[in-house]
Formats: sequence, C-alpha cells, structure tokens
Amino acid sequence: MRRLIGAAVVAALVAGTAACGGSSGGAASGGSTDSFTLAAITPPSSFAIGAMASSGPEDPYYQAVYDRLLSVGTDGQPQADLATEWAVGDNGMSLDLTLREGVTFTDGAAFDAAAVKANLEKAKAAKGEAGSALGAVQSVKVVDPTHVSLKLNRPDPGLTAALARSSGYMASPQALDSADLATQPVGSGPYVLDSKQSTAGSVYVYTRNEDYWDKEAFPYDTLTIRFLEDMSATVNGLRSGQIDATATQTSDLVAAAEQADLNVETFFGGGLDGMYLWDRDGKLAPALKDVRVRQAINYATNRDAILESVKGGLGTVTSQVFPEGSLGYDEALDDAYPYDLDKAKQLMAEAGYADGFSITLPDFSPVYPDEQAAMTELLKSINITVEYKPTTGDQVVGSIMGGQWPLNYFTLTTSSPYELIGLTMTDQSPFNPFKNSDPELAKLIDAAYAATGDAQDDALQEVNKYVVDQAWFAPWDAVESAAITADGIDVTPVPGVSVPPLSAYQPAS
Amino acid sequence: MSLPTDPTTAATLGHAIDPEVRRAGLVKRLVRIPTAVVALVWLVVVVAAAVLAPLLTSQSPTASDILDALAPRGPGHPLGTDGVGRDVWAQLIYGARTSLVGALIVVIVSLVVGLPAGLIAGYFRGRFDGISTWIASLLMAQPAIIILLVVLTQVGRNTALAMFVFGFVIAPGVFRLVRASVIAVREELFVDAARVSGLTDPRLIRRHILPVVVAPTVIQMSQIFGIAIVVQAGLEFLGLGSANQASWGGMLNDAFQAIYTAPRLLVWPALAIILTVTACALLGNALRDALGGAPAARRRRRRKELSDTGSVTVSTSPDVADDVALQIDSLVVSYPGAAGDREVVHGVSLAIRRGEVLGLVGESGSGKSQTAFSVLGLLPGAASMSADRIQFHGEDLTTLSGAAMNRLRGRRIGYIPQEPMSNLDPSFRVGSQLVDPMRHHLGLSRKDARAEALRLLERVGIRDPERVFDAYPHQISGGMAQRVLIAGAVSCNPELLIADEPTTALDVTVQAEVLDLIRELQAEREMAVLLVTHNFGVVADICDTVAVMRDGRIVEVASADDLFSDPQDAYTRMLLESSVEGAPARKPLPVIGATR
Amino acid sequence: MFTFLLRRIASGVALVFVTATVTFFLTAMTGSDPARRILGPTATLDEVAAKQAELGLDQSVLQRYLDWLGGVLHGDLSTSWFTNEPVTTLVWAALPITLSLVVSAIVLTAVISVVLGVVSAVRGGWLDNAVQVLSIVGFAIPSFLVGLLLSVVFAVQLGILPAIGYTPFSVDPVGWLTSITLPAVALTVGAVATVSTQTRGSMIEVLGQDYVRTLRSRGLPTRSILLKHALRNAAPASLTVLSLQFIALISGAVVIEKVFGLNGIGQLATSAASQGDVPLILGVVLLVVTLVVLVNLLADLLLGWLNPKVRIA
Amino acid sequence: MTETPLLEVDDLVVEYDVRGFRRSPVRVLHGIALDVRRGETLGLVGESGSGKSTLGRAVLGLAPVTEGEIRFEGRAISGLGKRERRALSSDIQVVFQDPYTSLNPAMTVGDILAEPLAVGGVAKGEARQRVKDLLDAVHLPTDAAQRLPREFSGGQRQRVAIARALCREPKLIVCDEPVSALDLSTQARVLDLFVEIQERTGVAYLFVSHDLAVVRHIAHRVAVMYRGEIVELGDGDTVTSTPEHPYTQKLLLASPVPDPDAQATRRARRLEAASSGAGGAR
Repeated sequence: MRRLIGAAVVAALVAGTAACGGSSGGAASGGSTDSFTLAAITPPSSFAIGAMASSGPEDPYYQAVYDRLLSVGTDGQPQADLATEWAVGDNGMSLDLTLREGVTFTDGAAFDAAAVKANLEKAKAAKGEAGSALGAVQSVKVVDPTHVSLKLNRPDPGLTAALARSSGYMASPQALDSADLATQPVGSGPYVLDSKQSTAGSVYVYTRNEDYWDKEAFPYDTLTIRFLEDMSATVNGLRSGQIDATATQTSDLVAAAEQADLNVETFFGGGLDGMYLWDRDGKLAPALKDVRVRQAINYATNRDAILESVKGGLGTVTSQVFPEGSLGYDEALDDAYPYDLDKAKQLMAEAGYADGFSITLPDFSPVYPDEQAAMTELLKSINITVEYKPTTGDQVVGSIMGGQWPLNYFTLTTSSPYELIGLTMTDQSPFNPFKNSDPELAKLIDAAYAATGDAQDDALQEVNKYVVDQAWFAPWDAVESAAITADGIDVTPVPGVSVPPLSAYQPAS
Repeated sequence: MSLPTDPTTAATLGHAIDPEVRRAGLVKRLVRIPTAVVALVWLVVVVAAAVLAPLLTSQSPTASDILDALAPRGPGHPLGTDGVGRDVWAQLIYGARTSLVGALIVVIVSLVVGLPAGLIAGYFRGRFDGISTWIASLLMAQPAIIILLVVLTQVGRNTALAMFVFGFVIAPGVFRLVRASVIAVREELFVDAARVSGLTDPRLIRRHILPVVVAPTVIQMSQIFGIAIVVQAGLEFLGLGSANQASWGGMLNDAFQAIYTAPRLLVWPALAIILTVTACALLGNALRDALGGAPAARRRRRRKELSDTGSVTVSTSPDVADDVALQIDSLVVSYPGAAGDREVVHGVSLAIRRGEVLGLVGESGSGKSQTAFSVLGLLPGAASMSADRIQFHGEDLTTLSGAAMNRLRGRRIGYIPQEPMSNLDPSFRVGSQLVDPMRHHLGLSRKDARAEALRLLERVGIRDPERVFDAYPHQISGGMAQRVLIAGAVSCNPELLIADEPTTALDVTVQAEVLDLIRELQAEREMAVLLVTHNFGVVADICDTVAVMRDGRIVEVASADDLFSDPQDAYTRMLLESSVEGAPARKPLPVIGATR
Repeated sequence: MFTFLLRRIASGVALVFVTATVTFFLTAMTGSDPARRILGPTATLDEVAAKQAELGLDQSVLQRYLDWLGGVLHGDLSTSWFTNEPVTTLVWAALPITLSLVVSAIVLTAVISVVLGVVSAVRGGWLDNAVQVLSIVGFAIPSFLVGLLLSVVFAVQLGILPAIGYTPFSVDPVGWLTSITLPAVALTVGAVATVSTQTRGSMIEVLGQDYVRTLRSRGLPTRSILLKHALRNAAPASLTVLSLQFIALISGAVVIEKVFGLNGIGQLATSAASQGDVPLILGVVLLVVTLVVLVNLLADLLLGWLNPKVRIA
Repeated sequence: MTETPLLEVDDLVVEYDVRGFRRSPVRVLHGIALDVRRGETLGLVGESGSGKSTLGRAVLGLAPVTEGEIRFEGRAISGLGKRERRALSSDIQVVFQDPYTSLNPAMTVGDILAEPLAVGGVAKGEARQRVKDLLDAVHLPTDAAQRLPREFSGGQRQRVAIARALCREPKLIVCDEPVSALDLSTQARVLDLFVEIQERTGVAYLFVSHDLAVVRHIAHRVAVMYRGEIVELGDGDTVTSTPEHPYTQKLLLASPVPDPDAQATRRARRLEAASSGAGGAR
C-alpha cells in the first residue's frame, strides 16, 4: 500500500542521466484499437510477487499481466477488481474479501481464495515494499473458495489502498514459487507478455488475453511498453506517431509536449513537495525545537512564487499535509501560513533568533538547483544561513533517515493519509528521523486509526490541523503529474496516482 | 566524440615540424595565414566574453523568470529568453566560461600527465616505457564515456570533475605523441653529439628534446581543446554536467525541449560550439602549416608536367640526326618559391645517340636529376618545365598527352632510380612489380609475363629467380633490389634508359657488379643511356660521352677520354683535381721514442 | 605471425581483466547502499539488511570480487540488481542494437572516408578545400546535434524514417535498415571527419614516395597506381585510425542511443551507472572492453595482412 | 719506454637485442682488437654492415659492449657509469656523417659550439672568444655564430661539426663517415681541414669510411672490416695499394678510378679475379 515517489528523489539524484524524463502510461494510435504503445521512464524491476517495485512508472508493465484484488477509482478511492466486495470488521482488526468467480490464470489455474492466500503470504515474506505494506496482516484465512479473511494485528485503514497497488497483484499459484516468474509473469490480467517479441530491459510486447473477464476495459489488441529515458526522444516518438502516450512529473517534458501540440492532461500525482522540518527536538539545530521558528519558516515561504519559478506552475500550493480530495483535507488549512515576512521575522525575534542561525543541509543542487536556490533564499530572508554539504544520490535517503539533517527539501508521495502518517508522524516512522514523539499527536493518530466511516475524515482533519499548527513541515505544493497522449487517445487519470492505470487510456470518442 | 589519439599523425608530426621556425617568429607566420587570423580573432572574442561576462550583461545566467519565458530579442534580453525565462545572452557568455574552463582543465591535465610520461618513456625507454605504453593502450581501449559514467555516478554530477577525468582519458594521446616525437628526435645525430659532448640527461632533454616536442604538442592541444568542448557539451547533454551553471551543452539540451516552438534557441549554443571548435581545429592546422613550412604550393598544377609547356615553339634548331635517340633543346625547370619562381635548370640542351652512354655529371643541386626527370615527365607536381624540344626518336615529348606519354614510359624509355629499397612498393611482391608493366605494355598473358620476369631476373644475375620473384622487397638485399629495378627498367626493351645515380646507394663491390650489368645490357640491346652521377669513377667506367653540369647549366660536353685527359672548363678541372683517388697515401706516423 | 597473434590475445585478456578489476573495486569502494536504493526509502533496516545479505554485500569486497570473477569465468555475469534479469540476457539483448549502429557507422565511415580522402589527395584544388572544410565542421558538430536535427527533419517533419526504436534484422530487414539509418549517419559525420583527414594525409605521403614515381616511370595506368599501390600503402594508417574510431563510436553511441530511444549498450550503461546496478555496470564494461579488444585484434590482423613484414615474420 | 696507445680495443663484442620472443641477440662485432696512438689517424674501412660504425659508437659509449674491453689512456672506459662517461667528453669527441641531422636545427651555430663549453665549465665571456677561435680554426667567418645551421652548405655544416668536436680540445675524435655526404670538391677540402687540425693539435682520429681512397688520403694506418671482423690492419699505403687479404683486394679492384684507361685495366683485373674463383661477397 505504500507507493512513494520519494524514491524518485533518489533515482533523480543518482541519475543525472535520467533527470529529464518521467514517463509511463499509455494511449492508442489514431483511434485504431490494433495496437497501443506506451513510453515508460524505467524498465520493470521484476514480475515476481513481492518483488515488484513500488508503484509509479512501472505500474503499466505489471497491470498488463496481473489483476489486483482492488483497483483505484477515478475518485481516488479503492474499487472492486478481483475482489468484488470488501468489509472491515472486528473493530478494524480484520478485512473480509469476496472474490470474483470464474477467473482463471493464463496457465489454467483457477483464481480462488487459496490463490489469494498464497500470493499475499508470498508478498509478505518477500519483505519488499509490497510486503511492508501488508505489515498489519497477521494471517490470511481461506473461508471458502470465494471468500478470504485477513486477520490484522492492528487496524490499518490504508490496507485497501495497498491491495489496489503492488501488494494486491495476483499471480498463478502454480508459478508463484518459480524463479522464472521474475521475468515470465503468469497472471490473470488483460494481456500476456510475449517474450519472443520483447527485449529484456527495453521493449515489452503484450498480446491480448483472449479469456480476460473484462475485455471491454482494454480496447487494444497489442500493447507495447517501451523503455525510453530521453525526453527529446519521447517527444519525437510522440510526434512521429511511434509512441501513443506517456506520463510524467517533469515540467520540462510537459512544456515540450505542450509546445509540440500534444494532448496534456494534468492531475494530482500524490506527492507532497516542500521542506520537511525533521529536527523538531532541536538535536542538530536547537532553534528548530521552538515551534515559532518552524512557523516562521512557513510564513517566510512564498508558495505562489516558488510554484511559478521553480515548478513551472505544475502543482497546487498548499500549507497542509493531506491533499485536496483526500480524507483529512481541510480547506481552511490551505491559508494557515500566508506569505508574511514581517510575521516570520517577528516570530524569529520572539523565539530569540532575530539574528537567525546557521544550519548544514545536504547539497541537492545537482538535481534540484532551482528548488535549492528557492529554499536558500527563503531561509536567508529570516536570517537562517545554510551551508551545503555534498552528498551522492544513493546516500540521500539513508542520511535523512539516519538523522543527519535538521531539515531538507523533499518530495514524499503517498497514496493515503494513513500512509503519510505511518511514514512520517509516529515514533516508528522511517521519516521521523529524530523519533519525535508528541503525546498529543499520538492520541490524535490513534483516534484516526480507530475511526471508521465518516469519522475517519474528522479524525484525520484533527491530525492534519495539529501537525500544521505545530509546523512539522513547511509544504510548498501538492505535486501534479501529467499524462501526455497523441491524437486520438483519451486518458482519464486517477488523482493521487502518479501514473494513470492501463485502463485509463481509451480511443478518443 | 572522437579522440585525437592517432599515433600515425603523431609520429609524422614529430618529424614534420621544423623547430627552427620558432626563430622566424611563429606569430608572424601565423598572421600570414588568413584562417588562423579568423580563428584567433574568434577565440579571443570568446575568451574576452567569458572573462568579461559580468560586464557584458547584468542578467544572471541561471535566474529564471517564468513570466518572461521565450521572450523575443529586445532591451534587457539581447538574444531573448529561453523556455524558463533565462536570458540567452547571459547564458551564452557565462556558458563560454564553463566551456573554456572545462577545456582548459582537460588540456592541463592531459599535458601534466602525458608530457612528462611521454618524455621519460621516449627518452629513457626501458621498463618505464613498457609499463606506461601498456597503461596508455589500456586507457585508450576504454570508451571515454563509460569511464565518465562510472566515475560521475559515484561522486555526483560535476562538469569540472568530468573534465578532469576526461583529461586522464585523453592523456594517452598526448603521451603517445610526445613519446613518438621524442623517439624520433632521440635517433637524430645531434642528440648523440650532445651526449658525447657530456650533457646531463635533464639538460639534454631541456635543450634538445623538449623544443622538438613543443610544436606538435601545441598543435595537439588546440585539437584537444576543441574536442574537450564537444565532449563537455555531450556530457551536459547526457545530464552529467553541473546543473547550477550555464553551459552550452545544457543550453542545447534545453533548446531541444523547445525545438518546435522556439527553434531559434538552438541556434546560439550550436553556433557557439561549432564556431569555437572549428576555430580550434583551424588554429591547429594553421599552426601545423606555420611550424612545418606550409605546403601551400603543393600540387598546384599536377597535370602541368608535360602537357603545359608554355613556350612550345616550332623547333628552329637544326633537324635531329637520324641516329639520335634523344635530343633536348633549351630545357628550363623552375619551382615556385616564396620570392617568385626559382629556376633550377636554365636552358639545357643535350643529345644522345643510339647505343651511346651519356654521363650527366655534377654536384648536388646542379640540376642533373631534374634534367633526367624532365625527359621522363616525372618532375614533382610543383615544378614547371618548358623546352624548345625534347625529341625522342622523332616524337616531341613536350607535345604528348599524359596518356601518350604513359605509353612511352616503361615501354620505350626505362628508368633506374637511385635508392633501391625505397623504389620498390613494399606491399607487393617483387614478381608482380615486374609482371604488371609487361602485361600492360606488351599484352603478355600472366603465365608468359611470369616466365619473362623469371628470365629477366636470371639475366640480371639473380641466382634464385623463383625465390626473389615471390619475395617482398624487404626480404631482399639492396644490391638485389637494384638488380630487380634494372630488370624492371629493361623489361619492355626500351630504346632509352635513364639511370639516376643507379649505384650511389650501393657498396663499391656491388656497384662494380651493377655497372657491369648495365654495360652488358646496354651493349646487348643497343640502348641509349642517360646516366646521372656525381662519381667520376663511374663515369670513367661506363660512359662514352660526358656532360658536366653546374648550377643548372651544362659547362662542358666531351667524350670520356677527352674529358679526363684534357678538361676544357675550369670547373671540370677543379672537380677532377678534387678527387682523392690516386693521390699519395699519408705517411705513417713516426713512432715517438719507440724502441719496440 | 602466430606468436604475434598469441601475444595480442594474451595482452587483450590482460586488458579485459585489469579493466574489469579496476571497475569492480571502483564501484565497490564508494559508500553506496544498493539495497536501500532497490528497496526504496520506506524499507526498514531489517529489510535492507536482508537485501544486503541476498546481494552478498555482507561479505568482504575481496570475497565478492572472487565470487564475481569465478562466475565470469563460467560465463555467469550474475543478475542485475534492479531488473532481476541475468546480466548476460540484458547485455545480449542490447548488443545487437549497438553493434548494428557502430558497425554500420564504421562501414559508412570507411567507404566515405576513403572516397573523400583519395579524391581530395589526388584532385586537390577546390574539391580538396571543400573536403577539408567539411572535415573541420564535421569534427566541430557534436554528434547528438546532428542526430537530433536528423530526427526532427527526417522522422518528425518528413516522417520517412522512424524517430525512435530498433527493429531487429531477423524480424524485418528493411525495418532494421530504416531504424538504424539516422543514428548511424549521425555517428558517421564525426568519424568521417577524422578518418578522411587521415586518409588524405597518408595518400599524399604515399604519393610522394619514390616507388610511386618508379611505378609511374613504368608507364602503369594512373588508376592502377592510385587504387592498387597508393591506397594499399596508405591503408594501414587509415585502418589504425578507424580502429580507434570504433572506440570513439561506442562513446558516441551512448549519446546517440539516448537521442533515438535505442536501448543498446549505451543506454544500459547510463541506466546501470545511474542506478548503481553494479553487476550490470561490470557486465557492460566487460563486454565493451572485450569488444574493443576484439576489434583491435581484428585491426592488428588486417594490419598484419596489409604489411608483408608482419605477415611473413 | 713504450708508449701506451691512446685507445685500445680488446676482443670487443657488440650484440644487439632483437625484439621478439626468444630471439637470440644479433652479434655485430666479433672480437675486434685495435689501437690508436696519440696524434694518429686510424682508418676503418668496410662496406655497409661490416660493423665499422658500430665500433665507433662503442668507443663513444653509444653502443653496448657485450664482451671485451675498450681502454682510453690505459683506463677501461667500457661499461662506465653515466657520470664518468660524461667526464670523458673532454677527451673523446665525434664528427658524424650527416651534417644535416648532427646539428640541432633550432640552435644557432654559436649556441651549438658554446654548449660543450658550458658543460666543461667555461664562463660565458670566455666561451664567446673560444667560439670565435673555433670558427676561425675551421675557416668559417666569425658572424657564423649568429646563424642557424640551415643557412650553411653541407661542407660548412661539417666544419661546424668539426669545430664542435674541437671545443673541449679532445685527444681523440671518432669520425663516422664525415665526408661521404659531401660533394666531391667539398670532400677534399674538409679532409684537408682534418689533416691540418691534426697536425696542429696532435689529436688522434678513428676515421670510419667506406671509401678506400678517402682513408688512404688521411689515415696513417688502415683497418679493413668485413662482417664484424678486422680482416687486415696495417700501414695505410700498403693496405690501400697492395693489400694482402682477398677481401681488401676485391674492395680495391671494385673502386672505380676516374680515368677511363686505368679503370678499364682495373675492371679487367677485377673480372679476372672474380672468374678465377675468388668468390663473391654478394
């Protein structure tokens, strides 16, 4: 259930080379439904259950061959897929699923409760990202062939979202333990991978699964997903008709696509962009212990200007942690910290830092020069001086988690408020590097986890309001993604999911 | 991205450049080459723009103003702005800084690494040479970009570092060039002489080796400078350059994103790169020309040789006697020089009768070889020649077309060159070099030509014709090679044989045998022979008639007997008297106080 | 000739070995944490530790090196950390693309350079000047610039040739040809500049040799002297430069593959390097250096064949 | 009292390594023995490949000594270290064959001549005077010091090379074919210069040449080399006019005389000798 594009920070930092692309998605060629070619910014990691990478650019590779238990609807909420119904029970300590009947895997094996059990246990055991998202699942019980019940060790409101992502992929139980599964997937999905026509690490060709249960949702007979890392090549491919669609979070590619008269559909991609103020206990930068200093940083942030100059306008400014449309979103919080330099300076003075202080931050300038410049400037406006320490891409996340930086610019992409809470707000959270624990916040979080139905929204709003008031973060904007398609292809993106699902691409009506 | 590491040019450079021209004022020479001036001016402009960037624009090259994106040219933005509102002009001149600094890093690193290593390896040879040469070939086998990829991804994007590493990658090119130049000059006698003079190694390197290495290295540096700019642009294009500074490669990359809406953005960085690199290449070429003596007049008119004789006039001289094989009237040969044409043969006239051996004698520079080549139509391309007449058995060679002349050469006029080894094509077997002309001129079948060639080889005194026929030139001795060349010259039964110092490069014992051979063949076939030589012994041995040449003119023509017994011209007399042959031997040294 | 060959092979093997070793330790020495990168930022420390053990990163560098080397000797280049495909599979999939590109470019370069070099050396005059100007400009234009312009003009605007992608020869020979035409031409421009200059230079040098004059004195046709004798003697120098160009072309291919969306060795190298996919980096380096060694060997053989002194010895 | 020869060569063997796997070295000199006395010219005659130049280079320390010994003034000088070898430079000097490559084209004649003087520790002012004297000694104009070698003819360049050899007032000059690249008229004059200098300074020459006539002109004694060995050594007149060894005879008969009649005779004698089975050296 976790799907973070924080990983994108890593990838981008490490890979100067890949810095200009960010794509994956699909579209159809000029209304014909014969074939459809998507460009993706990365090749698939592995088709093995539990090893499949966090959702994002690799989704289409997997969605072509695997069905998930649930999928994400255009409203951003889980919807039926292989599981037709689901219910949280036992005070949030169990999740009961009703399974679709008559579905078979392409090797002939039947999809049933035993297959679900096998897949979920496999994913959990693999200890990958998909497995981590199943952390709350204690056991899987086969009720009957079409019903399974997941026993949880704690309430996990994010579990359904996880089952709509990489944790929910279902492979044939017969192939589950084969080492070949990593490169030769056997699922029940709309397409079958044609290994003969595919080139590992480069071009993946899929042909229609004639027995698929929902063929109408996938109008194209052949699907090709092409790994293309270069932006110019992608645009040229789209222009020359060799590529039908792609998805990206790179504003440059969006600009280029717009300049090239391609269809561009932007949507909320699920990421929270801005400054993450980790050192709330003041271990590295004592000043940050003072909530007024953290608030001052928020007031000193000119979000509109940053979005325009740094993000090229791609995104929605926000000062709260949950995005619009999500549970826990509170419209009022968007204006919690209007740009007010005087107020910021006043708060700094009250906290005893009128003359500011200095901090050491990781140098992200190789990948995020504009972001870093904006951050430097805004910190300087309240007399906080920054010294940057060189760092390499693959050390970034480790150093953040290891508590090396009092704060830094970051983008964390999550699929639900619960995921963000789990990642950043509890004393167990990996992105709570100094293990700040605030009893008040802990209480609110427990309440949010325990809540069901409409009460969830209220409880999450409380959490939201608290961390905004306490200025745990200084968010800039909710990240926007874009789906780019050639003429004749429509796309209906899902908000909060950075890459539109495969079924989102349809011939233009 | 090509690396200038080709050892061939490296080796030739070492030789081609005459260090003495440094004295003549390199700058003065350069300024005389128009392309060099243009290139220098452009480079100075680029350097000045880079250095004075803050004075030339008040804009920051990296500050973007999204509201002012893709602004047209206008006040404040002399070249407009790019897709995110950065000032193009500022990017261009600050980008020049990045490019020039990067290229400079490459030049310095490659020089610091390659020059000393090349000097030491070339001068001292031995183990260091072996190891460093191996390391160089190891580095040269690495695709530069892969090295850069591996290194840069370990340490992060950084243009300066990339260029630093690239300096190492390209250093073997410098190393090889320096080493080749050093080895070439190391064999020069003046280095031996300096060593015998007691110079220490460091002093010898500084005084005699380094000056020779400087010129080719400077040329190579200008090329490396250009290549570094291209490579740097490529790296920036790949996204491996520092992101927080303006660069031409980065501009190109950005421009491609806007290629459909603002193609003009492509123009500036592309022009900057192309022009600057072109300037570097042109400067390199100009330096080479200036240092090596420009081959400016080279091949000015290749076809001029025989077809264009300018002063062909209807012969006014008396008719040629029947038994005259070759008659030359008023032959003039000149070469273009810095101060107008330089005449080396001034109106030479000669006649050779059938069966006569005419010796054309003179010291170096007298024009005797030029005269011989004029008859063959084989003067170097730059030479121009005219004559009232060069009549060969009734045909005036000055009026013949190239093709008609080709039918005569080899068929009716044979030629024996001076240096046997350099006159056989090293890549072809001796046999084929004999067979080809016979098949061409006489229309012999392959088999017949081979039989004839073997017969000829035997005739010129080669004991094992079959082996020599199948041998490559490097497998036979000089004397044998000269016999092969003689066989080639007479293979089509020519009526006239032109021999240019045919024995000068040979040992005396071989010389005697070769002269015997020429004499026999001449008698056997009643050939007329024009024999060019400086050796009066050779003349006395073989010639019927002698023409003495001095400074492009014939000073005396006489029968061999008359010439030696009663030379008429003072110069001839002086030459004859200079000979140490037959002079009294030196007296033995008295033994001082010896009681032995 | 035989011992010469043996020595070249031995030296080639040593070269591959040293390069692979240096690369291995270079990639191993930096404090990178591939497990973390593979698992993503949210993985727990236990998960990271488990992954490290799975990748063998808990062993000493020397042990890893020996394991890797042992695998290489058995033809096993290990598995890519990020795509879980065997490195051999990835590398073999990418190789035909890059080889198609580089070999076509080399052939094009050789043909064009010989024609330009010979004509320019023999004819002289304006033609010579034109060729020299072209060489300098070809040298000065970055190949990716040529590639992108070609792509924009011929693929996007005119739509004659594909802008991206590669069609295997076995699938569709015509498609193969069209898919590599633009990138190969883009690569060729710079190489032609270098090789034709060299050919011109060595032709001029050979034409000034004594034996050429002697051949002319034999009344042989000019064409035979030029094409048979002069070209043959000028060939070694050009061939040497051409073999060096091969290395340069592989470098060029890295950039050009990006421009044309070709997932060849270059693309593999960039993505492997950017992700820190050590087994893949090592595989690519091993393959490329082996390729270079083979090409150098081939060039040596050709040079030996062209040079009777070597051939006979 | 017996005079110690200036230079003694004992059983000298020189071998060169041949590139390649397990190639045995090539032996160029096979046990040469000779001596040169003070003020004497020893002519060394041979055809190409006879090893005569190698012998000269070995004396100069430019060729490796494999076996045997070279002694100068009774002291072994083969296998000396670089420093000791350099010290010898004031005693042993050289004049090479090719006056075009034996002078550094980038240096003025003055610099070329001053260089050995500087090595010998002569002060600048004194050096300038010495250069003048040297130019005078080889009959070159004083203003030659400011000019570059390329401004001179071959003969003049060879005079510069001789002047350079004389700089340090050596006791022995190795002359490696010093006149064979020169024109006939120049050749004679340069030879005369050699003789003149020797008579004035008492320097000894090891004079290498392929030309019997040249050697006869200048050498007190002559050694004839053939394939790395000395086949005949003796008084100059004898060796060059009535040689004993068949090879020397063959050499003599092969050298053409600049007189048609005399040459006809010599040719006839040579052909006769060849047909009588003396055998060819081909």
